[in-house]
Amino acid sequence: MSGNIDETSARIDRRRMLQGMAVAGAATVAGCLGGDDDGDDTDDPADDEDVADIEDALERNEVDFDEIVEGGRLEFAIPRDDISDYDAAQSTAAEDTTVLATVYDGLITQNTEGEVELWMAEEYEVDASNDVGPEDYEPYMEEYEVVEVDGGFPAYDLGEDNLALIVHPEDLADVQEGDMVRMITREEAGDAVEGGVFGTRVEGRLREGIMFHNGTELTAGDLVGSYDRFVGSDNQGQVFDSFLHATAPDGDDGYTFELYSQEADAQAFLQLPPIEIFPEEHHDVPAGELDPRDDEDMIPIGTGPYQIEEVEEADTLLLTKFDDYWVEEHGVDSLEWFDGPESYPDGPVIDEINIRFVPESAQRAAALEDGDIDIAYELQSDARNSFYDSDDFVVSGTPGTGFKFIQFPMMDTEEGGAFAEQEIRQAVSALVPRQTMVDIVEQGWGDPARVPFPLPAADLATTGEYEDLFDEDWAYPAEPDYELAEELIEESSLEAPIDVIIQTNADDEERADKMALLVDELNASGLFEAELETPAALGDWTSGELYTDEGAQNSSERNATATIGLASGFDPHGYAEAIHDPDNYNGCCNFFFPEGTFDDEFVDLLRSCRFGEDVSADEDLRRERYDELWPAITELGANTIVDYSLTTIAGNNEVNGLNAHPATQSLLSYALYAPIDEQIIYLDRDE
Amino acid sequence: MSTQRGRIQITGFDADRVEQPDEAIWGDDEDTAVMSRRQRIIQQLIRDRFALVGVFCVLLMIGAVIFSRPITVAGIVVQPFELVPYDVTATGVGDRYEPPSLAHPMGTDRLGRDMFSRVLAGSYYSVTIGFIVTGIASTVGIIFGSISGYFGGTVDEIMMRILDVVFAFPGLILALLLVAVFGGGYWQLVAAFVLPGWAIYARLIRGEILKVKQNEYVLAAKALGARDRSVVFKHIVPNAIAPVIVQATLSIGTVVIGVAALGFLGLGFTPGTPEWGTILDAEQDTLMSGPDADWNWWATVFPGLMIFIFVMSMNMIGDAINDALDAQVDNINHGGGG
Amino acid sequence: MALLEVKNLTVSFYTAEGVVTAVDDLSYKIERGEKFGVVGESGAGKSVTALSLLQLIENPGVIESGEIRLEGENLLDMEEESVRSIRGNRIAMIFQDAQTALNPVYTVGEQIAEAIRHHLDYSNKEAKDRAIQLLDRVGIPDADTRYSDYPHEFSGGMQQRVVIAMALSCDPDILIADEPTTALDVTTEAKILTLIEELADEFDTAVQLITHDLGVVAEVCDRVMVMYAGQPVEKAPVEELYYDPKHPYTVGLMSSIPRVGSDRERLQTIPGTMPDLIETPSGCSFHPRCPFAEDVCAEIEPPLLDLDTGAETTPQTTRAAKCLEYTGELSEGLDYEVTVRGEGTVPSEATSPSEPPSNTTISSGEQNE
Amino acid sequence: MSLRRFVLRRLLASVPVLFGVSVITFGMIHLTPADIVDMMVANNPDATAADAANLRREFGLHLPIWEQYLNWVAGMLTGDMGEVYSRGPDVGGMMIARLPETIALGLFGWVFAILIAVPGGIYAATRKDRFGDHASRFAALSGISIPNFWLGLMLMAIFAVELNWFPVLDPQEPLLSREMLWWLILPGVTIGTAASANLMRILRTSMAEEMNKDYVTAARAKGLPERTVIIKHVLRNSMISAVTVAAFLTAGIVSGSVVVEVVFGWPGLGALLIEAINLREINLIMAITMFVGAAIVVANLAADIMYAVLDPRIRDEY
Repeated sequence: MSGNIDETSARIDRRRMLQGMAVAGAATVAGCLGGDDDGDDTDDPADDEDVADIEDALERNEVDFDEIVEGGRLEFAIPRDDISDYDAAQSTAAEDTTVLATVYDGLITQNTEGEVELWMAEEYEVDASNDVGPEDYEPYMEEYEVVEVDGGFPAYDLGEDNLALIVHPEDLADVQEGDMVRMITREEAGDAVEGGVFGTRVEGRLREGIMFHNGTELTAGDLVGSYDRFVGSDNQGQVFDSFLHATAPDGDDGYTFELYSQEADAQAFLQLPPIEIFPEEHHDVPAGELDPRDDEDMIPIGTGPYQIEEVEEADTLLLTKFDDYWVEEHGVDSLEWFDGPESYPDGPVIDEINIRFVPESAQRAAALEDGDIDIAYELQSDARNSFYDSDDFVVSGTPGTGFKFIQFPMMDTEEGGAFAEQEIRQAVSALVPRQTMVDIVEQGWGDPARVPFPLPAADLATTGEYEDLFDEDWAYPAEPDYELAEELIEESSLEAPIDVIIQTNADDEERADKMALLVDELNASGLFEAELETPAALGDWTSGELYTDEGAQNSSERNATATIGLASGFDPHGYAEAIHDPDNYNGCCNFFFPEGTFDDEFVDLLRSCRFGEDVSADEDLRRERYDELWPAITELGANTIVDYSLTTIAGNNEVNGLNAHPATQSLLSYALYAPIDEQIIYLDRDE
Repeated sequence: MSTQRGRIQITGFDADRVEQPDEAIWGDDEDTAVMSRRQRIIQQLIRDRFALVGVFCVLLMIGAVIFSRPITVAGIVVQPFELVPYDVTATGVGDRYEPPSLAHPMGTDRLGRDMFSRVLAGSYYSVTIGFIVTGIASTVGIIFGSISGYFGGTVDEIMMRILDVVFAFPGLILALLLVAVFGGGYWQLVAAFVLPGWAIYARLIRGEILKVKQNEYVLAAKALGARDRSVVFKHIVPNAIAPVIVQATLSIGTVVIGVAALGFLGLGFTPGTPEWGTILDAEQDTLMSGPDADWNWWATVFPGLMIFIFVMSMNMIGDAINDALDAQVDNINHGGGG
Repeated sequence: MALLEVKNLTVSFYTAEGVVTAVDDLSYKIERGEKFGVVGESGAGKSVTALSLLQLIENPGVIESGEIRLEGENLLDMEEESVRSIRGNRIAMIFQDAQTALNPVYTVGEQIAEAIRHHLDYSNKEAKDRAIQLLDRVGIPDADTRYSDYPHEFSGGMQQRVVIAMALSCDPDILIADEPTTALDVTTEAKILTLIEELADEFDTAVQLITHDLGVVAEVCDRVMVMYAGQPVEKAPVEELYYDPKHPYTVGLMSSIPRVGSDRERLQTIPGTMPDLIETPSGCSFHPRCPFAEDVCAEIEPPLLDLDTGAETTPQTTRAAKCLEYTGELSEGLDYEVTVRGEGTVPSEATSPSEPPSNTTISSGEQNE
Repeated sequence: MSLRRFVLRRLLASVPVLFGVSVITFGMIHLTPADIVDMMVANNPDATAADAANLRREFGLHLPIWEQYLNWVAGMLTGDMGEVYSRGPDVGGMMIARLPETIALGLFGWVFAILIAVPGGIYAATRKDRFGDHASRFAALSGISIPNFWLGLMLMAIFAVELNWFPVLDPQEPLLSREMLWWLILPGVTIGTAASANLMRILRTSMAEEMNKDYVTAARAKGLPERTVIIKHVLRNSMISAVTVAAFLTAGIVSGSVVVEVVFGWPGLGALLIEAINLREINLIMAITMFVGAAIVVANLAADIMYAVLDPRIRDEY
């Protein structure tokens, strides 16, 4: 079923996608993508003329602001059969956010290259950082009774809107029902902050006169109160993993706010605000109940340019322009950083957006071709090529933040255990036909991984130029390097050919296709005897096997690698810590690396790139740390990244000025109106 | 006149004087009567031209199952032939989406794999699962139905309620749930189709047994006491088996479509498996590939056509067997009812 | 002019096994008000004959040749439309098994009324009234309530009465009764036969009674035709047939009538079964079952001879038989006797012991002269 | 026995059946290695095991399975089908929203099946063993043998994409509008084909059988026009045997709707079931399965009632 697109990227950390570190950094796009340098293997289907030259798609589509036509109804297709959850606090599906991003505005805005500017916040900056650990909070901790232990995890009776933020590590060992546990809950967090114990503090001030769709004004109280909605929601872990406390120093009716994190975190700036800001009337609505399909009065209300007009289960979602949109009220010139032309409008110009639910990519292609929809994304690669080649359509692409990686089971088991040897891991990595995978499976619409982070994350991930790193000897080869692989195998203690199993999830056809190409390549090298296995659909596989303790053992014994995909954000930590840190709980996404797999030096380096007072305060220091980290990561070869996605969006030629944003969640809201890139689309219908 | 009835008597019409009837004159009706079930089926298959084509197609596909790829049992090669021109998983043996040609009679797929080899090898999954499922399901069903029909009473009542539960799931939905629980794969699919599949046989055989039980068998059983269990299995079941044979032949097709449907829903086999439904699932995007694009029809037409041809063949054969075993149906009424 | 005249009717069925000649060169006539019996075992072609009259022979059956004249008009030359206006209207049929002849899903009243509406152009109300009258006439109590009952709510005899009412609904000229009492028990049978007789007289309707039971014929009919393997083998007024049967088959049939007080231990039957009509036996089709058969019987097919004139029969012939005996080709003759209890033996003409044995070697040439 | 009592008794008899269906479905779903919480947190780097445990508690998934089952049954009996975990509280509302789509599709499939099968069956039965009969037998066999998902794909490729006669998207018009009917045609034909072919075969066989019966000859002997004989007498009786398989065909249409809804992107219960299975939405799976089971029980009951309506002999047994 092709509707099963990329389940991993549908369950990503939305915060990362929506916000990003504001750092100026030149990142050039051209030249690093595309499929021009094909291999010289004559049998290689990559030589086929089908592979698209995507250069044009990466260029921005400009519009003449004087020719903008206002009004009209945009037909926009999302690849799902309905909105999963209209309640932004509860929703975890990427497509929901794509739509809701037009309803809710954020504190900051971000362009396609990861640059950040202030949006609803008039002031917003990191103010202080302290190196603190859980023990530092001890004086403020209260004791709570464990009412139940389920699967080794204690549960407490804390009441509504409350949850445990920091638990004393000593009290967690062998915890039993009835035990008393010391902890900081949301109730004690304020005391700790007052006592000066916190990680990072961010200070900010909201722009005045921003109106919600219900006519109330956005104040600091709305910001502070919005956190309550995430308690007990599916997004609880995401919001409260770093967040400690929020205050409104000038009172709830004021505009200033202060946000505190639990430890010094370079990500705090992005991680601390609530994902969406809800008006006061919604603060008491339990997570998940803000859904007009269940109760027609429960309509999501934000400060964004569009409001929800009409909703019908699995059929209709109509958005209409919000009359009192704050940017229009204030004028785009009121944004300090804006230096665009006067003719650039003060808000989006399209009156209505009709969201169409089209789960099958083939149907989206057909509907786009027929003119039933104006804009679609996540098209199948052949269709994308046809639209790209056609004069009647426009396809825009930009380097994305999704990636696929192969993880090696590094346990040194008696049987198998080949991947315990660094050389073997590196040899497989050297043989990954990254370019061919992109050329054949994605038809050119992707980016073979050359370094362990994608272009959109480059700003914070290196002090140098992104593509200069390709020449480093630690970079990944785009084409299989047989010589290197052979050398590595010779250096190892094993004899070629080595039996290996390449595994990936069963419910992603493209991923399986890429791995089929890898298997063929490994076998062709004569160094490996490889087989492809697709044990189960992603969720079943990860929870049933990969994330279990036996999973790592079994995979090591069978020499079985695992390939899954993830979507991260503009922050490099999503490509480093997220897939390496042994502390990452729940195994995502380092299922083969329990405590002790990596030496302390590596782990310290890894963590020092994000956590700590020093990197929180100094971005250049952070970049330098990452410059040290990447060679260590590829050298270690615990994971090897296969490719990075290219986010694309396709529209018909009645849509003018369409450009893609790296994050699919921002595709619609960015296309409609983004002053940071002077981005706007308008409809120019033929009739 | 009626008063005279019975008063007339005729003598001299002595039947014993008539000699034994001459075979040649009496025609071949007797042959038909004693013809075994198997002979009737074979004769019907030959007479029915549809069925003959069906038999031909099924034999071809069984040939493909056996000879398309070498078969090894416990490490020993029992069948060394390899009829497929290309390795079914080898990528890039042709260009991406090459139309049918002499080198690739069914074209190539998105990874440049040879469709002909894949489709040919794909018959293995559908055909063998179809037969295995039907074999197991009918055996289980016959045993269950026999026990239920034989014991009757409370046992029968309980066993029939179990059947009702199975029948309350449409077969595909139960299979869908089972595959979701146990995962895809060959034997999982067999199980997923056996579990809803046996019920129909159980109901059939039970109905037949009840019918037969109403006849002299009941009396015989009662008279003979406990010895009747063997009667059920030795005499009743074989006599009641005709509808089971027909049902089995027809349901092979149903199973094959079901397996392919799960493959199509992405729940049957792992992607890349050359199973027909799985191929269709992977290639269905080729149906709509945007403006001015050619339809790479071979990627979806051939796998679907194979399912269709196989199921159609089995149904035509089943039809013919039905005709052969069911004497009432479609027999010419000699003498037009005189 | 006879009411119904059938001339040289031949009906064949084209089956996968071959051509079955179910009715072979059949001729007879029925006069107005006459009761005509057709007798024979099952498969003799009696019902096919009946269905031919209504042209209801279905694929693969075909009326090959012949004429069926109703008051001089040949039905076989008519348009389907005109034939349909005769069916159920001028020629009606009573079926063998009332239970199957009645459509189980419609009320009996409706099944009678639909023909009335169709042929006589009555309104629903009129048709219903007439149907109730008919039901009443055929002896169904509470006819007006039972009008709306379904066939399964009637007993077998009552069902047959309904069928009779149905047949009489449009006041037909001829009633074809195809084994009307086989499905019934003896007492009911007698009642139904009486009813048919009565009604035939009352409505002045001719009856063609088809049966395998000579007893039934004896009760009802004026004239009889005996059929064997699609051919008429004997025709006679009913009295003559009984007291003086001319064809061995008739003789066989008569000896198989069960009788009270018979000293025979078991019922005499005709040995063997009706031949396969695809490959009818050579010569006389009855010879394999005939106790009197001689070699010549397998070689020469006897003509149906008018016993009064000695010539080939015409539809008008009243007394005829189809046996080589009457062409003088049998050497030993037919040695059976008909006894009427209490009246002594009536010697069969054909088997008169005084007659010298026939010459076994008579040539066919002489025979034909 | 009155019809009402018969219906009541049959409904009561279906209670243990539905109970069995619920036990089997519930038991099976809980055998899956991953539950909804696993699916939700599997790839979220920020979710902790404590988060997962909390979610399980919130959903009541930490209780012993029999307790979960009893809770579920208790909910069902009070009309509460539980919550859709990944969304909001209401399975019932979601089902009710999707139901009309599936019913519309199923009804269209049925109407199509009847429109094709009845004339086709009559045609074949009246031309028994002639060319028309063989052709229609071939057509019916094809209809049974063609996989519905492939048929759907081909119909869509040819008529919606290549020829552009049909839209590929929901026209977003009311369910009873002309646009919707037009849009219903391809999926409706796809879902109705197998039922149509089956029904046609059954009608052909039973009509052929009925036509050999005496009452047909009797009807002809009455001089009724052939059309009346076939339609009034033969067809009416054949419908009785057709009705006995109607429940079976309904089951076929129900399972067909799963595949067809996926092929055509139809927002009905079938597509929802697939999604629910993928996401391990237990309550949703349970509710849809129970609904399907109940639908089949009702279809059987309806068939029995139809049977009685069509056949007076059965009617009297009630």
